[in-house]
Amino acid sequence: MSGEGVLDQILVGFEAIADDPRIVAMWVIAAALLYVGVAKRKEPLLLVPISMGILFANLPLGEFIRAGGEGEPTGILRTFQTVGLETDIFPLLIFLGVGTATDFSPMLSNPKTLLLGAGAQAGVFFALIGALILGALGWFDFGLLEAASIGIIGGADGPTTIFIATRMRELGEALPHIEVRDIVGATAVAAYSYMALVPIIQPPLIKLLTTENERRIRMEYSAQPVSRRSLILFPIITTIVVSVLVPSASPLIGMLMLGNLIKVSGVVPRLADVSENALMNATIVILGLSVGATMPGSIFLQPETLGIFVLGLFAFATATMTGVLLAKLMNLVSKTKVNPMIGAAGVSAVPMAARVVQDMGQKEDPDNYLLMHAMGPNVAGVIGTATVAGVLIAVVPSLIG
Amino acid sequence: MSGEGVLDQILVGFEAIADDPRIVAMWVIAAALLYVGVAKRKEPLLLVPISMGILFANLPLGEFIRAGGEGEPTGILRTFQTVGLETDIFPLLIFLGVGTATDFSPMLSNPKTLLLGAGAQAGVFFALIGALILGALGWFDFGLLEAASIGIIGGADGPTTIFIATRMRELGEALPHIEVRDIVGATAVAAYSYMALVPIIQPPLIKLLTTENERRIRMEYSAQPVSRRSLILFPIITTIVVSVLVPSASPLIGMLMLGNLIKVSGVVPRLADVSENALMNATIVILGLSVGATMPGSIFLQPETLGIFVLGLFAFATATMTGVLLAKLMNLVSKTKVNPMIGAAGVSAVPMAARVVQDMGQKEDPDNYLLMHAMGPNVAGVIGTATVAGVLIAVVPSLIG
Amino acid sequence: MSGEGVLDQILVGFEAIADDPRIVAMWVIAAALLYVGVAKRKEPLLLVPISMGILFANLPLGEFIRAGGEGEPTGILRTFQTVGLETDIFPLLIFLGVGTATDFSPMLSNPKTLLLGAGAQAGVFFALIGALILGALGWFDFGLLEAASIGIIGGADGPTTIFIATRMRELGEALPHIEVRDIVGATAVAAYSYMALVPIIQPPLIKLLTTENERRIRMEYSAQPVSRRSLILFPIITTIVVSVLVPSASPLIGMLMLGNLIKVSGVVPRLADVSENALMNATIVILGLSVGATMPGSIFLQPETLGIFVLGLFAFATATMTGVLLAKLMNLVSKTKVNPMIGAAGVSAVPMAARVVQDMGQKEDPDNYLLMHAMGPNVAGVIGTATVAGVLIAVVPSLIG
Amino acid sequence: MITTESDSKKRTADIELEIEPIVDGLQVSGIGMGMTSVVLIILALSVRGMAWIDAYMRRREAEQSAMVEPEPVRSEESTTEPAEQPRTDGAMRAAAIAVAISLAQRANSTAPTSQPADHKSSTNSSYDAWLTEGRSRQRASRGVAQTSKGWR
Amino acid sequence: MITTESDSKKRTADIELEIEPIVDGLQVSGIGMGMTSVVLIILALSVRGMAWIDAYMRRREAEQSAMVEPEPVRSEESTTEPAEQPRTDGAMRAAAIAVAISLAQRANSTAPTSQPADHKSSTNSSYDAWLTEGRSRQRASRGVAQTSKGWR
Amino acid sequence: MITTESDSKKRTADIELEIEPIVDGLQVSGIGMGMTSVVLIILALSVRGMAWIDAYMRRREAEQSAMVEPEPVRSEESTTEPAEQPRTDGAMRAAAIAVAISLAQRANSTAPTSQPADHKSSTNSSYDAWLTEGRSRQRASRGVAQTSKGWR
Ligand code: NA
Ligand code: NA
Ligand code: NA
Repeated sequence: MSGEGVLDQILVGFEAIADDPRIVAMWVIAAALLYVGVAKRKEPLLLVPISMGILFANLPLGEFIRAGGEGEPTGILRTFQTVGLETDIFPLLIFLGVGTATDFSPMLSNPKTLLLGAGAQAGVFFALIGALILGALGWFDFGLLEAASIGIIGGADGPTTIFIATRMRELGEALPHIEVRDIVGATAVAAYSYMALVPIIQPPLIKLLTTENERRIRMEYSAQPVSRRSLILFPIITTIVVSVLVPSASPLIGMLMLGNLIKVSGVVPRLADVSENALMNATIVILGLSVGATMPGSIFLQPETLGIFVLGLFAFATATMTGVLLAKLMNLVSKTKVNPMIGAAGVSAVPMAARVVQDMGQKEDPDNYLLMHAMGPNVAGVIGTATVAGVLIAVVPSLIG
Repeated sequence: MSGEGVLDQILVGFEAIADDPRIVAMWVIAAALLYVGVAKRKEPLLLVPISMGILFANLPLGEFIRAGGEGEPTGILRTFQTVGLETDIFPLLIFLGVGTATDFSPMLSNPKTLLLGAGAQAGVFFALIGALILGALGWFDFGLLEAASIGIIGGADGPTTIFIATRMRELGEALPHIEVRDIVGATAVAAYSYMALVPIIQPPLIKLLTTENERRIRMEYSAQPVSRRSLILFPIITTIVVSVLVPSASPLIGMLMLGNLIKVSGVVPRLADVSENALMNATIVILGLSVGATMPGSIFLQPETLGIFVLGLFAFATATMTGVLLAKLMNLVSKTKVNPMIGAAGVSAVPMAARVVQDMGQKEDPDNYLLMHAMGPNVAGVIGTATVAGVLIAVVPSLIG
Repeated sequence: MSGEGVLDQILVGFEAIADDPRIVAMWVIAAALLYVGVAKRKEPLLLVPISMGILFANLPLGEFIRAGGEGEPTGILRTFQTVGLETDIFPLLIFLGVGTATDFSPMLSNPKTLLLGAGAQAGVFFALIGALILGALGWFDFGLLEAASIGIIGGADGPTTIFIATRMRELGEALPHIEVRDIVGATAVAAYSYMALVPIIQPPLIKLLTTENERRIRMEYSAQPVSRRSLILFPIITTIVVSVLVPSASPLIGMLMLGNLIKVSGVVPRLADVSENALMNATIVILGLSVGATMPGSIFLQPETLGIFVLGLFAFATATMTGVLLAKLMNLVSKTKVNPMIGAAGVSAVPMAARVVQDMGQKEDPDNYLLMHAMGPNVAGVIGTATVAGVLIAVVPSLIG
Repeated sequence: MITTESDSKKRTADIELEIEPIVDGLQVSGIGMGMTSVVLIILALSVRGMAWIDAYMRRREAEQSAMVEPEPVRSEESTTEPAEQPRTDGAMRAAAIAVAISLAQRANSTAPTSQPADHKSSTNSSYDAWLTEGRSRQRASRGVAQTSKGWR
Repeated sequence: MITTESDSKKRTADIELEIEPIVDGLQVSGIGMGMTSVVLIILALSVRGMAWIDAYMRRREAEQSAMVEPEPVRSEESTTEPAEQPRTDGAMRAAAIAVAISLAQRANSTAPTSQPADHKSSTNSSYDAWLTEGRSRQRASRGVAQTSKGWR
Repeated sequence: MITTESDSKKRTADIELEIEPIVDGLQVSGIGMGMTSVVLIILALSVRGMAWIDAYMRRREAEQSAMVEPEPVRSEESTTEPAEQPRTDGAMRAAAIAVAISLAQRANSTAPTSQPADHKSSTNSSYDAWLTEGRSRQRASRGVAQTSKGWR
């Protein structure tokens, strides 16, 4: 090695920056997301690993995401992506943990709130069609695959968004006549960002669509207690019902319900503990890094990313509104009135959307406790979004095939 | 996509059921096992994940166990089977945790009880030969590979059963001139079911073979204390002795003894904790699901499954009886008499078989505490069954090769 | 199978010993390391799994490390090596946990101690050149790849040693014109052994190079408090600075700093917990076994292993001395004097090297508390060694290519 | 004019090409909203059904306990898990309030949220029992060993 | 009659074909029971051997402590781990009873079984010490920082 | 003599061949020590820079709090994490002593080192909140269910 070669070696990092200065821009984006997570304490569990994953993917030479070969192993984050993201394993393990942590009893004690989980799913499809229109107008390069990934942001469910976006990208890459953009990172970041912003996005829209009297509606707690039998049967029935109607949704729903069964059965506390803690937390670290690492500057810094963020916000907004409107519609046909605000909790974003409703209710009437009523549509929204994801996985391939 | 195509999409789950209604029968079986685990609280740690694995493997379209390809990832449970079951990794990690949780000191303080671990292993071979006879009679399609997997049920040790059944299946699939049945799921379910039934299976057989006076025999606790040195040396010596005599048993015995060494050494509590808790519990969830997922209806609902359950019960029964008989034989040649019932604890099924002995002893004499004496053959049975497994792995290939 | 065949089967373990009696010698070595870990309680966390890994790799027939095929799965420890060691995943996960457990604040409150982390790195290169000289003399078969792996022992950092030794071996195996020895196990064992011996190796050398007056120097604690902002910015800045200057060091430094950020940010205690406990402990067990299993007798019992141990000790000794000398040099040019002993803490071996300094300081002056000053070079040494590792990975291939 | 015709056709084709994915999207949306609604309706009906069964079981139990001596009522499903006992209206409301208050307080506090002792509770299962057994044995023998120091 | 001969041969072959795996099975069984017995006998002998060594060490220690001033006896193997001290007959029996009772009670109870505080105990090792160090430092400095509020 | 020349050349080549890797090694060492020094110097400067910023912020805060009513000072960076508050010289020293003592004592003891309660503290995040929520709900409703036994 000549002296020149040695000097090259020293400057190689600077050369990499000069070759692709977008990586420095990505450091700024990573820092901004980290700031939201650490200083603002919004969604830190995912934003800390995701932002560090972005940083790692944009370091000179990209050691974390290199392809490997010639005595060099594959970059650790690329390996994690291959074994955990592209196989669906990480999102499904998160769903297992989420199922363990989810309490369906408010929903079971008032089945009507289950129906409200459907309304907010319309946001997914408004954004999906919006993406297709922007694509048709030629503003952005969005086809049906990208539109599906963007729409699911409106489901306000991180693992499901990652699940669908990865699946759509894989699908496009497997089809020779289709070109697909890699928007896994952008959609995931959009989903988590807007989840963090739920307390800002939702209230004005809810106010717009409800009268003060509607917001003051009190809801009585059902005298109907939930038996242990029902708590245990619910995850099993849900797994079967969803899987028969929408087989493609079965992995997401199945893992969610398995986690819940492990918890409510009460006979395997060891398994509940590991599913909810060690296994889920380890997965969160590695999943977050892997998702962040899907965003090298060359992929993320595209005009389409802007479109994804605009449409993601549109998805959250329309989901909130259709949720409220479904609740109002229900009040038209039903004797027992629900507070229409709880429809907005159907966007999932558990439990923040439910808390927004609780806070708005108490602002009008300090003695109005809506939280547990809002938890009904809130967790129903998780089931609803997983069902929607199953439909996308089933129908989209047959449309683009 | 035509409207018809869309309708197809909606009905696809129902069509799958119509095509193969056995999957619905498997839901019933899964529900029954879940009932045993949750309502009867028998072996819930394994029965909850196994039964959900059965359900998952029998949902329409089989998303959990599909082969993957064309933009669709491999089903998560099939991936788990490939990386954890077929590689032996999951059963071996369970053995690590079991070793951490096993206390050999009752056995070390009375080495004679170690010998009693041999008697019950005869049940393995009675069932093995029984399976071969049924195969020779043409009643069931059992060859030597299946017979080995069925026999090991009599070892009353879940991970070892899964280990052997997987190994025998792999072996058969690797040999072109051999056809092998996939009975991993059936043998595992049989093993765990009969372990749950030990308090029902064993007492009448023990009573049949012992007199009241024999059951009243009291055993004195040895004045021989067990030093920390012995506790630490035992797992090392056992690893070496078993591995030299039966090299094929070394993975099972080695991991079991590693776990035990980690615990008794007392210097690495962090490692003992993770081996016994987070790592083992996570493995239990995933192993249970993977084993359950070996049972699609088309594989499980065969006449041979009935044969497996009959022979499994025969294995447990003969193991119990040979265990007792060995203890009685020992009493003939030895001055210090043992209570012959503790021979029945040699079937492993730790610690239930030992508790059965304790309960039966106290029924005859409320002041007779046999538990810790019975723990000797009980944990010796684990070593014995692992040795037997090693012999099967070593000898069976040379016989069928 | 004839009766003869059966007898063969029984004697197969003894035959394996007769064929390669070195495996018995390895049992003795494993027992010795286990004794150090368990009875002497030195580095038990790694020495217990490593010594058992050595035992497992040297059992007859080598079931734990067999290549697999023909219905036999790959040995579990070989699988662990393939998926965790050769991919760098295990050492990097350990670094994540180490980062979570490392407290940089003593170093941040006195930036001068950061510089002292450089001095001890000279030990790496003294040993590297020493290995090359011994190779050139024909005493041992050491080329540049082996020399790099041996040198890094002087970094006194287990995971980094494993990382580099694995990388150098992979590199040599990928180049057809290069022959490389497998010294992963020997370097790892040397590193951990000498870390355990730090309290014996360092004091005489420190005494040799310092006067009593120097050893009595008291250091005042800086009035400069460390803000939370600085604690959080430091890992991010370090990741970027190191990665731009030495891109190949980015995986090690990045994971270390990610772990630290997860801890100091304070917003994701769940992730800090799992990184520092369940995930790290599980990795330690499996990494230790995998490293131990790189040492079948045929590989370890080579004259070169002796050379590795001699050079490893040389590396520790020169690192200690250059560390002290750098501190003395710094005292020549700076007004505020540091106690030169803290330079010796730059060899990492956290926190033992720092404790050695503390103890030696108190021997001269019982009221002299040097520990937290010594922690500065101590953790800076970790960063320094990771940087050195990056340089080795970057420069060595271009020199041997 | 042949050229114009062809052009117009092409333009139509172009527009169709652009409209087609939107039509696809509408189709996906229709199926998606439809299936989601069907799923949630069926689930709601199932839940309602389970509630009926629960109510029926309670009524039958109440009748039975009214016939026999007035013992403390033990519903089938709550024998083992007192925490899962039926909640009355007031209880439910009180719980909601408690949660709301705890949520309101959480903004500033970082109270520990886990109940590890709860998680580790043992069951009847063989592995769990095995573990428990080993531990209680160790504890028992340890306790004894320690107290035995005096008279050894 | 050639046919009959051939037939009979065939039948014999058929029967052999059916019997052969059973013979294999008997062979496996023989080796299996034999090897298992050998393994367990050797292990039992090893355990007996270790017990002899233990007894010898205890006797030698007792002699030594009888010769020197009567200090509190500390056997080699129990210096660090008081829980592992030799158990006497009575202790062993008491432990057995304790376990039996705890088992009897377990049917209805779900007592916590883990001793987390125990698991996390630190050792002398570098990593562990590293961890401990960081934590105790943080705790120490935290404690100081909090008390320092007053005089800052 | 041609042969001698060639021989000597060969010998030189041999020696070069043996020396070459050592030259490589020196080159690696030079780059290694150089880059490590550069890295650590830049990091030290960065840390010094951050300290300056910290000092500046503190000064500005002190000025501001001197201008307004004398309220309890709350520096920006320590609002949420009291444990991370600036440590004074004395505090730092006291901490060091505490650690030294704890280290000295550790040789013989095996004190628990983790603060699990600390680890599980919740944050504002949605998942964490989700978890917390579920648990506090369960606890709340459980508590209520249990107390409700009386008047049910
Ligand atoms: Na949703
Ligand atoms: Na057994
Ligand atoms: Na170092």
